[in-house]
Amino acid sequence: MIDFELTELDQEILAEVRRQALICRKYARDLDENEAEFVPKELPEAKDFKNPFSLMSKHTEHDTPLSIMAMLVAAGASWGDYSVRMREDSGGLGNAALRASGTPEQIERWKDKRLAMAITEPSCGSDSKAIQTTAVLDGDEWIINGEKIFVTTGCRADGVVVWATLDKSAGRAGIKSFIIMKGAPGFEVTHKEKKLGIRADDTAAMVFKDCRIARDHLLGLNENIPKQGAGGFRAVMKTFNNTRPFVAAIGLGMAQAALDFTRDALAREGVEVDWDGGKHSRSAVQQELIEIEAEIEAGMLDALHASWLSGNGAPNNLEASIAKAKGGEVARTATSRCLELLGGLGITRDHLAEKWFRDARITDIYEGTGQIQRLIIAREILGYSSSELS
Amino acid sequence: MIDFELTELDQEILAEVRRQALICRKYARDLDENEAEFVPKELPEAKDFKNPFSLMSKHTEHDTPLSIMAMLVAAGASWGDYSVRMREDSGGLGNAALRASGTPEQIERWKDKRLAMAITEPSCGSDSKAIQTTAVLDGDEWIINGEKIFVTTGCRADGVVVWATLDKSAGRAGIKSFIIMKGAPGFEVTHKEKKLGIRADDTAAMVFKDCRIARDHLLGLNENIPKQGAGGFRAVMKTFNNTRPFVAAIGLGMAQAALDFTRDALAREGVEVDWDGGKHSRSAVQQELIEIEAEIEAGMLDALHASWLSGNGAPNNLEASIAKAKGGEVARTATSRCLELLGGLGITRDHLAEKWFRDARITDIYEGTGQIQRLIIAREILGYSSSELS
Amino acid sequence: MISFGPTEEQELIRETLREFAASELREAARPSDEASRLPDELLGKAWELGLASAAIPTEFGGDGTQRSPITNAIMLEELGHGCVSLAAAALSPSLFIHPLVDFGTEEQKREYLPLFTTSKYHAASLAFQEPSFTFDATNLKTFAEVKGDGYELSGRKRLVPMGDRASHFLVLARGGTREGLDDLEAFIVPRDAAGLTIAPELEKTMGLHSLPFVQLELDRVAVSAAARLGGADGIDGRRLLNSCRLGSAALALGLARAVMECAIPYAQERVAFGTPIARKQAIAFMLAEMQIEVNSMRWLIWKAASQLESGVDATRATTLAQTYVNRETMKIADNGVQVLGGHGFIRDYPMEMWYRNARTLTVLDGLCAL
Amino acid sequence: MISFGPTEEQELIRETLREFAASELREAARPSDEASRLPDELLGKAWELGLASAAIPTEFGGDGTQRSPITNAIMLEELGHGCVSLAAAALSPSLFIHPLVDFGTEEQKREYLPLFTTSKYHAASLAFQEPSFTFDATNLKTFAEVKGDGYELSGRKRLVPMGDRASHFLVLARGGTREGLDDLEAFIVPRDAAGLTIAPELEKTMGLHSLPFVQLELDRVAVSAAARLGGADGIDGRRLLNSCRLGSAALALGLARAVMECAIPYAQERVAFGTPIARKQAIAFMLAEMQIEVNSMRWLIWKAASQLESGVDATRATTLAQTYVNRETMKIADNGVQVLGGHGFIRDYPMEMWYRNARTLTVLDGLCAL
Repeated sequence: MIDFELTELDQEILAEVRRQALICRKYARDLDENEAEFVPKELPEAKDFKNPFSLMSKHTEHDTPLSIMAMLVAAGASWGDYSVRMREDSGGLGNAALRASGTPEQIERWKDKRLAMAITEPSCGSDSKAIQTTAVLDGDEWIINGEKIFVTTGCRADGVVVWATLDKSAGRAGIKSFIIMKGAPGFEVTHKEKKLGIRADDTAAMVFKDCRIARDHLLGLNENIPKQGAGGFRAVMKTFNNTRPFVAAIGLGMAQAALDFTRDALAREGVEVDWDGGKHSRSAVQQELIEIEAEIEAGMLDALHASWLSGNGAPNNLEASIAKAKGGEVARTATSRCLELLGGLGITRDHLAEKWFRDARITDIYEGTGQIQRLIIAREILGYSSSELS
Repeated sequence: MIDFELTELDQEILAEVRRQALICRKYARDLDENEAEFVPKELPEAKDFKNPFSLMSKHTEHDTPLSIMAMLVAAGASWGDYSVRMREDSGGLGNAALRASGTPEQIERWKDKRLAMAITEPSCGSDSKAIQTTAVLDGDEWIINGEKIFVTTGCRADGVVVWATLDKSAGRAGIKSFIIMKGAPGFEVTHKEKKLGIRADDTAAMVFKDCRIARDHLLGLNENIPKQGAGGFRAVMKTFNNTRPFVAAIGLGMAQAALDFTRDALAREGVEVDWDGGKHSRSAVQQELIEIEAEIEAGMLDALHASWLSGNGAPNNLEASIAKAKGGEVARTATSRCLELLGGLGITRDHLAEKWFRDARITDIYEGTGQIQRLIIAREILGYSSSELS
Repeated sequence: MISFGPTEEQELIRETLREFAASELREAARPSDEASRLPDELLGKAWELGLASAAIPTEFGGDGTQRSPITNAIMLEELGHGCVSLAAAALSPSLFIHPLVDFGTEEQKREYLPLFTTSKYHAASLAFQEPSFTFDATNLKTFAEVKGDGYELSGRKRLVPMGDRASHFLVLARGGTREGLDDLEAFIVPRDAAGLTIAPELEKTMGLHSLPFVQLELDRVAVSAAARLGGADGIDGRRLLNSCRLGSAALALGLARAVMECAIPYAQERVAFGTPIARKQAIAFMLAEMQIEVNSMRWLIWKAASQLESGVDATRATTLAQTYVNRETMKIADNGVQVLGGHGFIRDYPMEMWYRNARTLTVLDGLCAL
Repeated sequence: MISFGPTEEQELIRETLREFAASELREAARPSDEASRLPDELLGKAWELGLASAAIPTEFGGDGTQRSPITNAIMLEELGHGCVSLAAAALSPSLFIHPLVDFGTEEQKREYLPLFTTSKYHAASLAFQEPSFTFDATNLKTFAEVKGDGYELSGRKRLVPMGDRASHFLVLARGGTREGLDDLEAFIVPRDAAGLTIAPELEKTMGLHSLPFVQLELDRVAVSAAARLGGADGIDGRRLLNSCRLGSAALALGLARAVMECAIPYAQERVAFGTPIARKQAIAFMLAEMQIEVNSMRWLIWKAASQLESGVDATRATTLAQTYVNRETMKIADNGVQVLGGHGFIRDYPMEMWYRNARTLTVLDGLCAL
């Protein structure tokens, strides 16, 4: 049955998320200024923090399913501060890759490690075919050589899932994922990026120079390079289907934070939306508040829809990209429009609004830019391959 | 010296244009409903119509140059009604092509004829390379075979300038322009299009079936196909440099008409822009009026700038496309936004606003869509050829 | 519990209406548009689908299924996908029926609902729009004045759909006793009421050509107290408006989807510069954008409809949905024309009609009720 | 007579400032941003270009050329192209000088203008912004009350540029005797005035890091009648605001052009999926859009500036220009980041700084005067 109401349990979970988010928010400014790591577990208040998902033990079939709740929890956490979310869960994208592509033994072995994901290289963005990092089998070891950039949480992670090619001539089919733990010989984190936003969140550049890892560190253990098709690449890409709506939800949480702040700030000075009125009874500012809210709502519903599909085991490649494309665009425009509404005071660091604007901007860039998402969407609706529409 | 003020003579010319425009406007609804030809010279009031350009005889170097005045006159005429302009001057695009590419004898011979321009074919849009219409020399005659669509004023014109290829394998270099007058054997106007807007303006489909014309009907008389480059094609394209800002100005005249109507209608009900106020003292509708006006102003200035360059003999390929891209977009969005402001009453045929919305939509389509213009702009600023950016 | 899953019954209704829209509405759309004529036989066929009687409880002769705004939203999307103009004509009785079901007194339901349970299309309508460019529901200029035991209605209405044949009008007016939407009242006025002048919209409309509109002039039209919808309780004006606004929005969604589903194959078939234009990013991204917004619009409408269905105040959700749908529908229709280029401008293709219909539909509230 | 042709002198000034912006401002921009520090030596170099004294008549020790808003617009575009933050710092004395030239009494000009004709940068500023999210020039909360022969100023100001070293502030306040902008008055207040508290903006701003802002608290600051700009005639508040708004707009235009000119070569060099991203329509069209809007913005600014120059009321043209420039600058900066992708987000490239500067600049009026 089509339904958009939250049950009591749903609301209880989200209330806990919000409670923690508000506490974390107190530290957000300071951590941003110092570009410092943010470990909520070490906050004085953290001893009272419950894992919101632990409340899911009370979950029944009448409550909103986990796949959707995960989006609402993500948005609720980033509503407080972007970094809260990143520090709370046990890992990053690398853990998702491990779960998606690892053998049962591999999953068991590394499940408690925080794993970053290293894909991008200095000369390639979303173009995985262009990957230059190589893996060569030498006896029972892989020798990895290459350079990776924009590795989210790469500094503090325990290890990294690295995309490398066994055979450049094989294109995507030659690309495999390797788990490389910190301390492996020849693996060095060279640089922590200074960024526009999400500054309390590390982004690493790393180098692998004749880095040696054991043969069983190949995720999935499949060393074959299929003659045709993209090989295991499709499976690897599935990782992103699940993370795309998630990333969108995180961005939308920040957009919602900016809107809530703006609405409250203006309301305190007497400017509020009259929901009864038509366009002729609205001020320019009220109209803008309505439009921003509609955008955020649309983006959030797209993210929920994509996660509802995946929760039902239905394919959602199209819908995941819709969520990411819409969410990315809303995250950047909504926060920007809020700053415009706030005027001069909004761009001071007295308030977090300017931080949310900076933080949210990454949403439309990482894990596939808005342009990449639109390509995916267009290919899906046109039935085109990536060579037919590139 | 940078200046945007109109001199007294400039104003006098534009006042005459507006006087005529207002008269023609009275007939606009009826002609649209009947999809009828519109010949202002036959209006009862036409005996008092002066050719606005005849006032240019008083023109001094202190007055706005003709290249720019032509834009303002075009916008002023279409402010009254789109069709007024088309009927007033002695011809259409074909005349511009004749002037740009004809020999002095050819120009003299056909200068008093109304000439349409036939480029598009059922299976090609702006892609001139794909032209299927052929011209074959047979003794002292050309034999033309092919089909043309979207020929503006093709029904009422005295003749047509037709693009045809001497050699399909030569690409653009093989394309030549021919003048074909009505009555030529094998030349038939097959169809008058029914359209969304500019209904009082004919758009023809035509067929040439073994159509024979004299050898001297090749514009420019150059029968060679250059081995390299696009041959005379560049020169032909220059025709469009001059018409692109002109077409933009026509569209912007309609947009201005819609805005003026909307502003007056709302002002009569007490809604007016307070130019002193900032965003917090504006209503949503006032804000929208300001934004629409800014868009139209920007588009018009782009058109004036492109024509100022051409008046100074400066290259303006980039600026002509900027004018057309911007003007086309403004024409479609500004008229649409005005209808939204007017609400339910705006979409009735009581008023011309809905007609301007329909008429203006062609601006971003004909003579190169907005997409084609952006390709031209991007190639210019990137220094790319059409094969490097297609 | 958040879910995007229609019930099996809703899936079935969607399929049925999708077929009806494709075979009947889409076929009749262009001829009706060109002739500015509404084909009566089509109204009859639509009526047989039971669109009207579905909302009417069995005790008043209807089919008695629960009135469901979500189901209606699904239906309207499909009918709008066929033709918004014909769909609005077929569904305009809902403008009278749904408010009656929602707010009518027992007597009012008994008197009027059975009109719509026969096998023949029966027209009734809502008179909402007024002759003002700054028209706003919070500020109607049609007033109901208490006169003796009844009321006297005065004012002017415009763009009343199906007013050429409606047996009754639900006239929206201000009671003059309260502020804003709280002051909104509705009166049942028969076609032959003294003081009521009905004139066709002489100049017609830019789009929705097959939907006949009329103007009403109410010159001290006297009605009894029983004509006041809801009797002493009156109506919930917000709910009534939300229902109408979401009805138009759902139609618009269908139209937007139709545009997209026409633009996609066109772009795949149309070759320019040696390749289908769909393979150019500029075009492909426009199509992707259409798909993004068609989805987004649908969820916003469903969310507001679900609030309408559960009875909570859906005003905010409706405003969000309507604002968004109006803008995005117009953008999609506009880009649809652009994808088709010259073919988007000529009447051989449906695109220019959808463009006119989109602009017309999105400035009018109240062409059908959810 | 409509013309887009700068004079030879204007061309020359443009060339000079273009070089200065490229060699000095662009170089210093990132280090100043990271350190939130304004390099004094740069202010000195900018001062030597004669930016301040150009507007001051020879009789008061200036260069005496005609004060020309159009020339200023050309200058500010070039300086903004280098760095809007440093440009605003270098030009903030214009916030004091230009109104003085435009509205000052003979005595006021004689007293204050010579401050700016020495060889050393001299700071003075305008106090306009107030601590309210709904701040609007028509509704200032700083008031000037007549007290005896003089005035008493009370209110709070924020984001006063270069306030850390300004010797004088031009304080905008309401006289309380007229409506809206007609009520706007300006007072010359020295830094050491009794009742004036100057505090740095402790929390700083998101962008324009190298531009020091302060807050002012005016607690019944007593000034003489001679401190009222324009004396008995007062000022033309619209002209003053237009001049400030166009100043910011011209800076923003320069910034937008810088973004475009960085994004173009990046897109040509950056290879993805085997081809430079500039060869993809999605990217190429973004770049084309930037060029369209950079041009459009420039003409709107020039047109408003030419009205300011000829002395007619430029309020409408300024509002159009500012509305347009604020929106399009932000869009260009936003798309600039998008073209650079991950590189648009890191501080190794200037793009993220321009993004912050664009958003900061476009919500503030009055960082320099045209």
